[in-house]
Amino acid sequence: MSDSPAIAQAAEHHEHPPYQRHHFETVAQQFDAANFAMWLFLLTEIMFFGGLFMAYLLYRNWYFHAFVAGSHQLSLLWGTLNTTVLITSSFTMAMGVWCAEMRKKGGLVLCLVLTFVLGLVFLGIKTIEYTEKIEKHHVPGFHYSVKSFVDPASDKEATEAHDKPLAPDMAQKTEVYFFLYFAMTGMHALHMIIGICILGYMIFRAQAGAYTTGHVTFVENFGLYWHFVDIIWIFLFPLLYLIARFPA
Amino acid sequence: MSSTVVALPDQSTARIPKVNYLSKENGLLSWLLTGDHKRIAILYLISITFFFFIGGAMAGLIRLELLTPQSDLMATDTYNKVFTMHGVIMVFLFLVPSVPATIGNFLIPLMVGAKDLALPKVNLLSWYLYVFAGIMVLYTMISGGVDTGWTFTTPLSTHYLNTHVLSTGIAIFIAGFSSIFTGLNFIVTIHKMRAPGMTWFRLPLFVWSHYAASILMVLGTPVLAIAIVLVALERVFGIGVFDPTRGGDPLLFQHLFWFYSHPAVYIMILPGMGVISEVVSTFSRKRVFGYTAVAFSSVAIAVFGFFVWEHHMFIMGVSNYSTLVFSLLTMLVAVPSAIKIFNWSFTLYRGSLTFETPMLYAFGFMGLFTIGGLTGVFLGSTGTDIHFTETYFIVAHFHFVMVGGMLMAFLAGVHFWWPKMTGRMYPEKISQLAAVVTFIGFNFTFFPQFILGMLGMPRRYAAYPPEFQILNVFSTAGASILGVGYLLPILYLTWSLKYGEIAGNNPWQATGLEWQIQSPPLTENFPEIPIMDHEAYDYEWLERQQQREAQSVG
Amino acid sequence: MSHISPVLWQFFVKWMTNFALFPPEASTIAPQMDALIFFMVLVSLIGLTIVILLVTSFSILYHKKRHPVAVQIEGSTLLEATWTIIPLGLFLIMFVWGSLIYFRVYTPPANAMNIYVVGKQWMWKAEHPGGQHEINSLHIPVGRPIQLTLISQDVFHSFSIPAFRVKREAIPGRYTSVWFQATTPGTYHLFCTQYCGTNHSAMIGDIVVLSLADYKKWLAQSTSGASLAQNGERLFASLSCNACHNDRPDARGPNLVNVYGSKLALSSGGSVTADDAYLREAILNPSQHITQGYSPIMPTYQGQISEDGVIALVEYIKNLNSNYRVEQTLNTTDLLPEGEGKATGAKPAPAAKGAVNP
Amino acid sequence: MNDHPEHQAHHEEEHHIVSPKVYLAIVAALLVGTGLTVIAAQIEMGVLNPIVALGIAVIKATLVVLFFMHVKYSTKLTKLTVGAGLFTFLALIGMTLADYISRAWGRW
Repeated sequence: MSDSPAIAQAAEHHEHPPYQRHHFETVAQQFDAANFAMWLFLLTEIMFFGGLFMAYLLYRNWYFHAFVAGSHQLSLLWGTLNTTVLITSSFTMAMGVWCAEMRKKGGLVLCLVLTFVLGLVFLGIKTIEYTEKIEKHHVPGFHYSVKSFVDPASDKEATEAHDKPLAPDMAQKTEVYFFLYFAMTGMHALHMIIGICILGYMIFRAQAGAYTTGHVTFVENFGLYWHFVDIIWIFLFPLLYLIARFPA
Repeated sequence: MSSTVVALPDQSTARIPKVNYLSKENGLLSWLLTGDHKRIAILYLISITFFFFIGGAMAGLIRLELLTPQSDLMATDTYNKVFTMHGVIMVFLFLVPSVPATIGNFLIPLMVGAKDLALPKVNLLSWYLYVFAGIMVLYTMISGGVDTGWTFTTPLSTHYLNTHVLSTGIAIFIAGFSSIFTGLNFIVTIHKMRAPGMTWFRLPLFVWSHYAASILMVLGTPVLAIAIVLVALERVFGIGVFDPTRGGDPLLFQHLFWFYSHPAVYIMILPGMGVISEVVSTFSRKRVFGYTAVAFSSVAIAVFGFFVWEHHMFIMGVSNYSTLVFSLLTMLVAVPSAIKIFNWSFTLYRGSLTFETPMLYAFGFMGLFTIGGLTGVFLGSTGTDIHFTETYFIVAHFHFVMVGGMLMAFLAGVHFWWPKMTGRMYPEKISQLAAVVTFIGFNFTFFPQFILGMLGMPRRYAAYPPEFQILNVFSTAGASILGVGYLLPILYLTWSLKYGEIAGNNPWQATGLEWQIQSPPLTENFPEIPIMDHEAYDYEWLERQQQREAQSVG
Repeated sequence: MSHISPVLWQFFVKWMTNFALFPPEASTIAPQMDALIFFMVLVSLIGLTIVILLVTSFSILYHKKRHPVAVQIEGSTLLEATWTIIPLGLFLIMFVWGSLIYFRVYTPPANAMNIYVVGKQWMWKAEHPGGQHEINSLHIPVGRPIQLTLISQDVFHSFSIPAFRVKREAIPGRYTSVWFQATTPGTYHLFCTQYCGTNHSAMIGDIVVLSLADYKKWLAQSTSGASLAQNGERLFASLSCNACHNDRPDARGPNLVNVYGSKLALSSGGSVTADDAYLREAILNPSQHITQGYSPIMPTYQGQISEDGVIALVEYIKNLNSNYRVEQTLNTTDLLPEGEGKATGAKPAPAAKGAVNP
Repeated sequence: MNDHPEHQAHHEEEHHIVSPKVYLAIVAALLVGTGLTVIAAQIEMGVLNPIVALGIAVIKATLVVLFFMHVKYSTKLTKLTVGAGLFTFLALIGMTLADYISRAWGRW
């Protein structure tokens, strides 16, 4: 390499920025590898949710009326609001990545905080929705009640007053709908919670200036994760909330 | 002319290099917190061997119970637990990680000319996940076991058993993520970490087959994970996503489960095929016949492997018409395996063969895998599947593929790369004996099971009609021979750690990049990143290289 | 022989007398299946022999002692094509041949005699149309096509008769079917081949193939007094099915006379043939199978009738070709207190409480 | 030794930075899409309802993938990865449905 070890060492230091891991030849290689790894992980996630989507597709076709009735129990307002919140948080996250690339520390921190807050708002709204379901005994496995479906008149808060009562056997199938609702949104919320925890950590690191020195891999990869969670919701929203929202 | 290819350094002067990945740091912590793919491979090797012998002990118990027609050694529910633990341990804790996580982990960076896997921390994490899964399985075993069978058929697993389904489910879920992370790491490494000049078609076939297996791991395993999560939810909360009385469809579970678990058998066998390619080429002194065909057949298996899962469900009441599609695709996926077998056979053609232990295991693989593969066709063709499925025929079939194929390949690989991993040779004579004993024991154990299957003996039976006894006695007798065959390597390999001959850099005079560096390698693998200027398996290049070295020393 | 231990000798004799290498062929499909199996074995043996021959001959010819320097060969497209196309062709033959057999096994002929089989942990219960019940055995006549309609009451089971080369899973929640025609009288093994819990290996039984005369004798001896359809009729009345399903002009449910096998137009659009599976579904999940012109008022009987009960009802409806008996039983329900069978309006009739077994 | 700046330059060049304007346009499109899908759900269109809903969702997801996740500016490998995910997902759905759809065949 060099004539004297001292020079070689100095050169070594000059050559590699502190964030470059020893087994990578270049920073670009390291970035590419991390980025590609993240994409592969998202591939895994697609297939993970894929199983749930498969179950949804099957049972929606089998028990369409139950799915309609179940869907009408969800609040269109909260759902739309949550979609908006999540899309906006995706935007702030994208802006955060941009700030990191532009090495704007203040902007990055702001964007991350905004994303963090929007994520919490999303979970807050989800909590409100879940609470309502618990109160109405619409949680499968926990004293599930089909009362709102066989006798819609008893359900004062029902969002769609025009629903016809379901036949008792079909009403039981709403449990399948609500199971899928809780499984899918729950799995999604779990991803949100993990994301928010990482965001909290990132906000501290960003304040210390960790991501605004040219090493954007972590922010960029987290962005990919956050957008992926957003995409899942983009599909969950019409599939779960928007089944036949018109008068029958 | 000597009848061996082995070229060892002069034993009186040879020393294991002072600085290597094993000696770099000492202490337990330096192992438990290592990021070095070679050390993680060793950690995996130890833990996998441990679980192999637990699973093997279970197999021994099964064979002992089946010695007599009655369930006299154990009660039926104990027997059910034993075969379930055998299946779970062998599939998820041995076969899936066996070659990839040990030999693959050790070799992929060396073969592509990288200093480490792309994500060393993730690699370590995947080992910890594996260990955690292993502990969960041990916990299950100690606290009373589980008797679902490794397939977790619903609604049996969800509503009708009160054994430890949940802890096993968690174990499989975690082990799945361990496998996902290993596969992910391999794909990234193979794509992004190749040395200069290492084009795709200069990669050893070992790397190709690991690449194909990794694709299956990354894309298939999450579907198993979600299926397990749904089973757990159904079991805990009683919701009915797979329960027909509540509107669920139990076949949906089968679809989701086999969507992973069929590709899983390719996850298990593909890395083994990679080992065989390396071994056959090295001991024939010849480039693998039809390199591109072998490489692409791995990828073809990976791609087609995703489209055949329903052949596990042909008699379960799936639509008759869909079986046509799946059966046809099953036939297609059999072809790449045939291509591989013939290419390996023709690699021998006009070679210069020697028969060291890895080569014997490789021959064992070729024979047994051929039988295993061909009997797979019996099960892939819908008509004969009706008669053979769920009988001992299928047990024999997948043991021929998994044990006869994969385990033989694993042992071939362990022997082949043992000098690279440890710097010392294993004792040749006794290991050849072990290979032969394994082969004989294996055939004795599993060949009678084909006949049992033809006679209709169902799998997972603790008791059976008396006319099946004689074949079962054969099988059990064979299993005891097989057991010896598996115990021998662990004894002499441990012995060789201290007393084995010093191997030198390249005892087999093989061409792979891993053989051009010291054994055991440095922590950073290559002092300088190599530049690949020749094709894979270029023995003429190796010869020139050796001549050049001899001259420069002279 | 005196120096062989008598115990060992005893075992030896026992094994040899019980030794089998090939299962009996006792159904019409068995020889057809075996022909394919022999073809496959032949192909496999040839394939294996080729591989073994190649490996051993190359091992001898090109041993390092004999052939010290390897000749580097890249490969051969011609050879690759050969061992791609020939196996592919053979596998495709097996695919087509196998599929033909598969469809034959799972497509019962129209004239088949139907026997219902219920699998439960851990026994097989066969229900003959004449009302004969059997546990863990099945008596059938020789030379007649027999269709089995299988269902499980709990977990997956699999009804396997190796001597007939047929096997079908009994799954919960849905009828599956398989058929066969026995050719040789005798007793054959019946196994449950799908792992179903603790006593899986005890879920075995005998298939007894009888000559026609013996079968008739057996039928007469084993009758339980009422045929399956008669049991169904009793159930039909006690569940007040006839309150709605009758031929009166104001009937709230469709008339079920001769409904079996007919093509029904559904209120959800589309049409369906009323077969066993449909009838079962319509009893347990009625709202998804409403006949056109009727409102979804029928209560579900999920969890209230056992699988045996459903089978009896299905068999009853199957054999229902006149309204006379319905009217007869209806007259008795008319005597029930007001509201029991005559509820009006959209309110569903209250379901019968508790499971009713025939 | 001085290959680092070179790589850095190469890296910058390859790593396209999307301008905030594009992000704004995308987020606007996404919000409009959300509005549209809510409205569309309230109009009775028969079989078209789920198709429209999924169509809008697919468009929205594509926008996120292409721009927020930078796939439009990424290497072929990334595009291939996304494609592989989609392909396997469709294999799971499609091949499973092959069973469910054809179950009733031959029974009418």
